[in-house]
Amino acid sequence: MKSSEAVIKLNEAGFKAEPAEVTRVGYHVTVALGADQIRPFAEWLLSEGFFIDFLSAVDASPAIQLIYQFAHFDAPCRIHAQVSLPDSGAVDTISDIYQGADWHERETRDFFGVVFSGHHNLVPLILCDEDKDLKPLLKKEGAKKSLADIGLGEMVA
Amino acid sequence: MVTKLEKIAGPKHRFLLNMGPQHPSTHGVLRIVLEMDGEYAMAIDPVLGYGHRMHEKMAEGRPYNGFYPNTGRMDYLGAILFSHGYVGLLERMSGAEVPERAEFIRVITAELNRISSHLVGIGAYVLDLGAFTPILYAFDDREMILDMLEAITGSRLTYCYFRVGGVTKDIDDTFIRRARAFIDRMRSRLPMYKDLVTDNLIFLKRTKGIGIIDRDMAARYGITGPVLRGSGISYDVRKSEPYSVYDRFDFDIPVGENGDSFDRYVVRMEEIAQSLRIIEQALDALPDGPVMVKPKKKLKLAAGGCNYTVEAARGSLSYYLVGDGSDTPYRLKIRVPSYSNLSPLPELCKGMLLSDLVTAMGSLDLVIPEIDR
Amino acid sequence: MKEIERYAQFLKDESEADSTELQGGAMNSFPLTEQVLKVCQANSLWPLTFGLACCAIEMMAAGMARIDMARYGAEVFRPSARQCDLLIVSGTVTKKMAPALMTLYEQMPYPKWVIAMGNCAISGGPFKVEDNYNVIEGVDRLIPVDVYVPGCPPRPEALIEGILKLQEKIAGKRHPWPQRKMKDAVKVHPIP
Amino acid sequence: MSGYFSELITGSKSLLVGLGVTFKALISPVVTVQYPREKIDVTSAVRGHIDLVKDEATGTHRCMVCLSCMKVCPCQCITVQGEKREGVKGKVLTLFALDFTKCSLCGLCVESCKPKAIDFSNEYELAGFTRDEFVFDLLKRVKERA
Repeated sequence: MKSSEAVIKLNEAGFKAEPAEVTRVGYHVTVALGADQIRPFAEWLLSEGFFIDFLSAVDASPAIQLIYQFAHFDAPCRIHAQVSLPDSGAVDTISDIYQGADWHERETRDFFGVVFSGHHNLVPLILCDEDKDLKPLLKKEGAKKSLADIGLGEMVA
Repeated sequence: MVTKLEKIAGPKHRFLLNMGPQHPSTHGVLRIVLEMDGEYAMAIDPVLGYGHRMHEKMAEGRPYNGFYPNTGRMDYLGAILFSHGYVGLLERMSGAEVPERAEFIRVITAELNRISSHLVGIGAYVLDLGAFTPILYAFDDREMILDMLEAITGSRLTYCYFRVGGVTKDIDDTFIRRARAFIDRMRSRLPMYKDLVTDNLIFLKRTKGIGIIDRDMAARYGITGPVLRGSGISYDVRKSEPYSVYDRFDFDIPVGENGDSFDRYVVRMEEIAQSLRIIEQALDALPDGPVMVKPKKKLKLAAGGCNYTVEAARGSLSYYLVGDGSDTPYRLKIRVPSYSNLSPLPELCKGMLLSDLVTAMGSLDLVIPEIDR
Repeated sequence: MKEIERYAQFLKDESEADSTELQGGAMNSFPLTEQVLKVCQANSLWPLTFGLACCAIEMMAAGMARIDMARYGAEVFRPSARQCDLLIVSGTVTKKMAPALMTLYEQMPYPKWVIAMGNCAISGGPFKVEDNYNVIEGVDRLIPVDVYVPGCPPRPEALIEGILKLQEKIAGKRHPWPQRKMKDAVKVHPIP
Repeated sequence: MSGYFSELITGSKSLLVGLGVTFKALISPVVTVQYPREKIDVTSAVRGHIDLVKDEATGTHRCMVCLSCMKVCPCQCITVQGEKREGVKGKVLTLFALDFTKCSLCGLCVESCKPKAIDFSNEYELAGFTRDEFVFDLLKRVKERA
């Protein structure tokens, strides 16, 4: 699927997608998602034949940003989605749609303490048991910056 | 799935088997907890983190150029390919110019590194299956690459050779002569590997039809690299999103037919031949000029996220960096290929014989400290 | 972390208390036999197949055709700790790995020796940073180490050098028989 | 049944071909380097630990205590100290210590050094009985080399 086509189709499916400047940011489409849209978004991607590249998070104020990236085997189309973590500290899992997300979600829980509700086995993956509440990649007080300062602000839905 | 034993004796024969973290065929420090039914693995639970070296945390605490040594220590078999991704990311974000000669040298060294990585992968894989001899030949060929790379980079394994704006040292005539000699030698050695391993009936019987990955499974788990291409999908970042000067070279993407362990092995062998083609073309077209444009004193990147994807020896490698205008990264996420390639193991190997599990896992060509980062 | 420290202390006490007795057994009262035994031990070290990270590849390279470790009797890489007397810690030891490493050390029968290969095993190496939360800063905090081989990673020759040092420690001489008769002059092996 | 025998034949053939490869290796030149009697001809580019360069003209080191190597080192393994002395321009080096057990041999210090006072040594075969043996006093080493 061409990236221009993907933008149109994503907008038709009800997601806020925009084309991105690939030579500057390295992905073709940006999507600003609401926390409740993650599962339909993942289902749509799977039906269109996208594969999961990675899933991670960035700690910022006011809320942790979750980063999802998907790409396609047949055409250069890399979709980059950003979700703001709700106040509840939990988002829906996509590990039953994309099984590869299972480990990524467990890793994100290890490093950031993000809870993925509905995940079948959210136990520490990388860290040892005694460090399961360490959350090493959370920023220390004072080091945390706002979304505008790190340039991710304009993408929030 | 119900095994023969379970049909006869009921499910009472299940027991837990611990494989690793010290096990010769887990290629490092992977631990797998298996629920066995006799000799069949019914539930597989990989336990990661035995080689977690905090690369992402370390990136946040040091300047951009202080992360160079770390890039080589994630996938130590394909260190140059990992460095290539990182400097590519920084160049994309800072807009730094790279001399053409440096780009060619990067491609040459990266492809040499890819060959050396595949040689270790193949040798260790066949060693897992019980054949000791091929790894001796594979390492013998690999030593030639390491001699070449050591002469220009100074180290054998964890190169720290690429910099923003070029490479640290120019290649000389000795390197070009050795590289050409190596291409000839390797081309004459490839039929030998075919005789010794690929045509061997025991090897065929052990690997054919074991661990089949199809397109749907590959998409759900995000499998990339030779493991994906073994399933017949010609996805290669060097072709689909060409970086550096890869779009100037003529090379094929070898693909397999059935997606089993044997196809993955064959794809790796053919990739060695394709890499030799790229190196030959790059050596022929090597332009003159400087190899380094000295950047400004300190690298500072503007705020904003940026992604850079390259084809590492084991699949697509993405660096995702969020800058905050200072000289240290705010967040660096590294998407490593082996991580996604290992994750289908529980589904892939369910109900397999333990010896077949070793076959299937070895064909994924894992580097564990890369997975754990 | 406390548990790991207690375990490490236990291993240290054990090896200190019984090292002389356990290494030679009753043979210690016969000096000549003891010396013969030690030369035999030094010439047939059996390392454990145990790779942790980058250095493991150089350890493999040391066992391959170019730098053949078999020339020093150390080629029999055993997959089980119970058949080994040399533990080459080749790579970074993490907090999760530490208990497994100590168990492996305990599983090895006496006499046993440890080589810390590479900077990570010696002191944590490049990972000994301020915000380190997962890497053990030196394997000698966990188990007693006999020989240190620095480098990042060390060349295979350095590992051979470490094994020669270990032979020196075991048998009292740098080149125990039969390598003692080696010529002093060093030939240079050219690369084509 | 015929499949069984044809497999037996192809299998034996593949084994014999493999043995042929082994036989060829038997009569090809030896690749083993008899270390330490023989050493590989490592190039001057090989990276051992860093060392202070001895300037042929002055017979001493060229360090001018700018501390750039110490600042750029990602592993914090270099300690440089200097002091002001009467009648000498700039600072005088009093301590140049390298904790080699923390080094990752990245070469950033050598690149950052303006007067080219440090370079890699060719000592690639170190081994010792304690870890303190690898904390080098490079200033002492350069004086001893004189």
